[in-house]
Amino acid sequence: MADYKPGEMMTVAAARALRNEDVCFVGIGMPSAASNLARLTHAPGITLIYESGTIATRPDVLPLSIGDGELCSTALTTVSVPEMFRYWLQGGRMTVGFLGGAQIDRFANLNTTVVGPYDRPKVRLPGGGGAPEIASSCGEIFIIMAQSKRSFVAKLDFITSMGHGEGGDHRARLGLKSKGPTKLVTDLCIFEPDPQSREMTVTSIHPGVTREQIADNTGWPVRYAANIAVTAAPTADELRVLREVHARTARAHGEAA
Amino acid sequence: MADYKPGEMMTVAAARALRNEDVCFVGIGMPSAASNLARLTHAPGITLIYESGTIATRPDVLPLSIGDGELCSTALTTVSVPEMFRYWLQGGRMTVGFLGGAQIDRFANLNTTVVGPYDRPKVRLPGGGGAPEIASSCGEIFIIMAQSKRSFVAKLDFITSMGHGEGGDHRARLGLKSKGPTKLVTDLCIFEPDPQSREMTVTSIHPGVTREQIADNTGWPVRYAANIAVTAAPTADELRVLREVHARTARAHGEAA
Amino acid sequence: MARFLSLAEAVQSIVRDGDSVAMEGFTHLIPHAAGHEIIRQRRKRLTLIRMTPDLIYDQLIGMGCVDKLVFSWGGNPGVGSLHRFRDAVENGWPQPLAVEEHSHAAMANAYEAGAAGLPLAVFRGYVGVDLPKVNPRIKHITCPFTGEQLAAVPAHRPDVAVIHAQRADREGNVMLEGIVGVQKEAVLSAKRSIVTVEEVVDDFGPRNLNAVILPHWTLGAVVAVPGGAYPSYAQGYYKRDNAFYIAWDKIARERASFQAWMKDNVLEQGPEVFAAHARRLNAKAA
Amino acid sequence: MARFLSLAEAVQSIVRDGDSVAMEGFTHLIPHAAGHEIIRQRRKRLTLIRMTPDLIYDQLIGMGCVDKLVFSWGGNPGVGSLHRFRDAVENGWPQPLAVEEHSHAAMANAYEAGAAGLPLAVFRGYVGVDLPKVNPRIKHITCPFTGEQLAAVPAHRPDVAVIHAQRADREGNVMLEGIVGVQKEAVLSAKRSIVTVEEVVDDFGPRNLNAVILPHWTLGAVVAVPGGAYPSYAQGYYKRDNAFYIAWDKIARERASFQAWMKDNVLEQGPEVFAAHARRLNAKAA
Repeated sequence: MADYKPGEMMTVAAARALRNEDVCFVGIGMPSAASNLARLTHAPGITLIYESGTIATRPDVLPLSIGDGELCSTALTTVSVPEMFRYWLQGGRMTVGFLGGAQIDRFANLNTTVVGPYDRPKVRLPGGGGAPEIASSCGEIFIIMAQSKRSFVAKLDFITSMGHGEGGDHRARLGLKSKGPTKLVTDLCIFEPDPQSREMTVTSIHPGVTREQIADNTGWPVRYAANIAVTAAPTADELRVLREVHARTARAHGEAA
Repeated sequence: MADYKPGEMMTVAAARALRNEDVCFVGIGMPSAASNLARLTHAPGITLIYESGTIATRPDVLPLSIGDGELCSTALTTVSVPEMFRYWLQGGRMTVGFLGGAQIDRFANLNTTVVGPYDRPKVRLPGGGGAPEIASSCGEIFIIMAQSKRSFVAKLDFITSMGHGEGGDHRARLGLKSKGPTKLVTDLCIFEPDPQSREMTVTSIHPGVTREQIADNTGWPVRYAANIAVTAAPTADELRVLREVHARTARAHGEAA
Repeated sequence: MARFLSLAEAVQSIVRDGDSVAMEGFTHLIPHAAGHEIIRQRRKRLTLIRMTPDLIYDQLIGMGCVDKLVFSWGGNPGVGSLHRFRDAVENGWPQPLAVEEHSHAAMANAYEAGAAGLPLAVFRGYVGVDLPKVNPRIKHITCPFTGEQLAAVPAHRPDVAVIHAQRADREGNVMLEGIVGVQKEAVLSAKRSIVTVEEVVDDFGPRNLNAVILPHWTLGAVVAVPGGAYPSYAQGYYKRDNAFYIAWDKIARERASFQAWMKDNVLEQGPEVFAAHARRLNAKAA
Repeated sequence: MARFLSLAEAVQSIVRDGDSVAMEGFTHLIPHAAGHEIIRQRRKRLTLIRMTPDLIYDQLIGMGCVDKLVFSWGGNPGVGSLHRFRDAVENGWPQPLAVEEHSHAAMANAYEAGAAGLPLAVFRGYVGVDLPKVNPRIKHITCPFTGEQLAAVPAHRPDVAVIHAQRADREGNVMLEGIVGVQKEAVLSAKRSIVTVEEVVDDFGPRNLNAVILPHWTLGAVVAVPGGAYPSYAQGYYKRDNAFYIAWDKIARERASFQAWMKDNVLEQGPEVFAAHARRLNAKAA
């Protein structure tokens, strides 16, 4: 088995969740790395869409921002941002939305707005961007986040985007027809929602990770599914492709430094 | 003075109403002929827009339909029809809308929908198309129509697009900020709205036309302004340009016949 | 996901009796060949939606395929009336035609709203006119910020959209250019779709970064039908046959001449005649 | 009607103290040079509107030009926080910053509605989230056809829109391509506008029939500022200087280093430095 870092395991596990036939609304950063890894490995037909308007983009290097020129020049076409949010996102054409966040709770609600009170924030985060409507309009949501007690919290200061809300049928009660977060991939494990309570529940643990580690990095008492898998370690091919794309990206973004 | 037909006088008089700085939403048929005559004579800088989405088009021959290829290939750019109606017409960017119609009343309301009852029409006309919102959204409206008792009627069977409604401040009472019909050019004369009543009132009579002729071709008792001009006859240059464009058009549309 | 089918297969599998069907095209790229196939397959009880129903809808109505028309301007552009449409409305021949009538602004906004997944379109329109009196689907909402009354119509959500475009690539992505009308919105608002194209190319090649392209996964069937927009036109391929539009006035004026023409030119023909029409047109223009 | 002006003249005549200003650009074509000119001319009490406020808004905020920010995502894309924005919100330095916060969908729809001359934008959004609790300008309407509750926000109608584009022709028509963001909508929704361009050409020449073009009569001032989007990019001209975005994190972290950088690179410079930035970037890439 190849040697790899927890972040690589996280990206690889997230990439595997994507299918060849998915139409994926891609957030910047780790979601973008995972989505492109999927495209470069098992899902060459996947359609990647960024909120900057690029449809079916095939970047050779990972974008630093959501609107790098590489995304546009390798896209099938690029539409305006109002069209992206109206016809493509709200139009219900995305099978998957791929998000990250600053804070998450056990129902996979996300906070990227503020730490502390909204009017007098301790930390002013960037804000929701596309996330509120990505979370409600895409068929399902995959979330990728490194685990820590600061980011996996018992109670969010602010709900920027809705996961399963207060759990149970909360989404359905609000009229949402989409599934919400179906996978939360971290550097330690994979969570999926419990069929009834919709609480995010560990269903797979990455090789070598202990339940104690998971507990130490989660701000709520973690629930485990009845049957828990061990995540398959990254294959040599997955690692090679991921590292190559990261190397190309570093060269491209560093070249003007 | 050159020899000319009443229809030529009508088109020339309508063309003269347009200004070089106008942005004109052009209806098909006579409005299109008049608008292009203006562009080819005194108003070379005029912006002509057709509802098919063509912006700043400069057709060499008159289009038979609102979406002939000539309109697109000579345009600055062509936008989608929803964009045309949202950003350009409703956005309030047109200084003038240029309309024709099947029937008109003395307040310049137009009917292009039905003759007879709506549910059992004697004649089913094509319908309003863009006219209802052209009439309300453009800065002002010019109308070009040949006069007859069948088309200039005391009461419309159906109000397809609003002129001055019931007269007076009717438009303002409905919240409209645009001026409505400010000129009605016919083959006999030119009407403009009375400042108070907004009834369309003859302000200029074409050379050689009598008030009796006007009365014989109007379905209501015609009012005349205090000072009435005689419309200047078409100049040799206006006639030459108009006839050339009609000849080019006939050749182009007939070539596949 | 787009499948490459024959026109007969596409209509067979995608258009059903009783469907609401939007065959769009704003003078340009009108899907005549697909319309003829629907007539040949004898679809019934259709609700046809279109901003500018013209010859192909006149033909569908005259052939008894249509129960209801949702539209904003029904005429032979630059020529005059649609006689088959008028005969259906005025005389109920060959069967009564229900009408849901809008303005262009309402129709364009209703497609836009359908593409955007909304239940309604909101716009400033229908002020001081009679259509809201005869169309109960025109309502109003009040702006919660300004108090202004704005018109509202239901979004279009047709069962099927049918359009014609210039090109598809081998994946089934479709590119349009020129007067693009509401075709993109029609496809994106519909549950199913058929796109006929002038040609299928290996690759679109270098193109404008913002070209109007419908990704293959937004489409149902893609069918190569060269000339498939004739007698309308396909920018870059062939011009509009204005002479035919003028000739149609005479053909459609009488029921008998209409039926004879339909038999000779539609019922007893196949989609391959469209390529010949386009070639003939280009030969005359040259 | 577009006038060709110098950048100083354009900002002098078009941007006023207290204006609401939308300087748009979605990573691509961000009007940095125009932003610097606004800082040099010491505009005050501005309300800045933008979906993705990044470095140029960080600079305007840090230099005390801004009373209020209307936005949906304020960060240094791919890098981290905007330290001057955070310092203003968290500590009121150099002055308090009022915030009106939306989602991207709301902002994009609000520009679209502004361009469309509507008072409000209607969309399906803000379900189950906290923003409506802290932003009283988020309201709801009920669809009269389905009963569905939909989100509504006021349309954006900025006093001034400022964008950067690739090309203008001699009439002052402006062409954009690539990631076009909400720039067209920003201009069409605004009362006045400034467009900086990479170059002014005699004629756009052959172009896509549906190219994104703003006619000259929709624009206020057109200004040639080669490199004027640096450190963002202009597709076809120069790439994004990702290294500068990374470097900004350190520059902006402390007030003193920020002020020193602004003095050296903005206050004591003119728009001509942008061409040099773009040349340097292209030389490195080659």
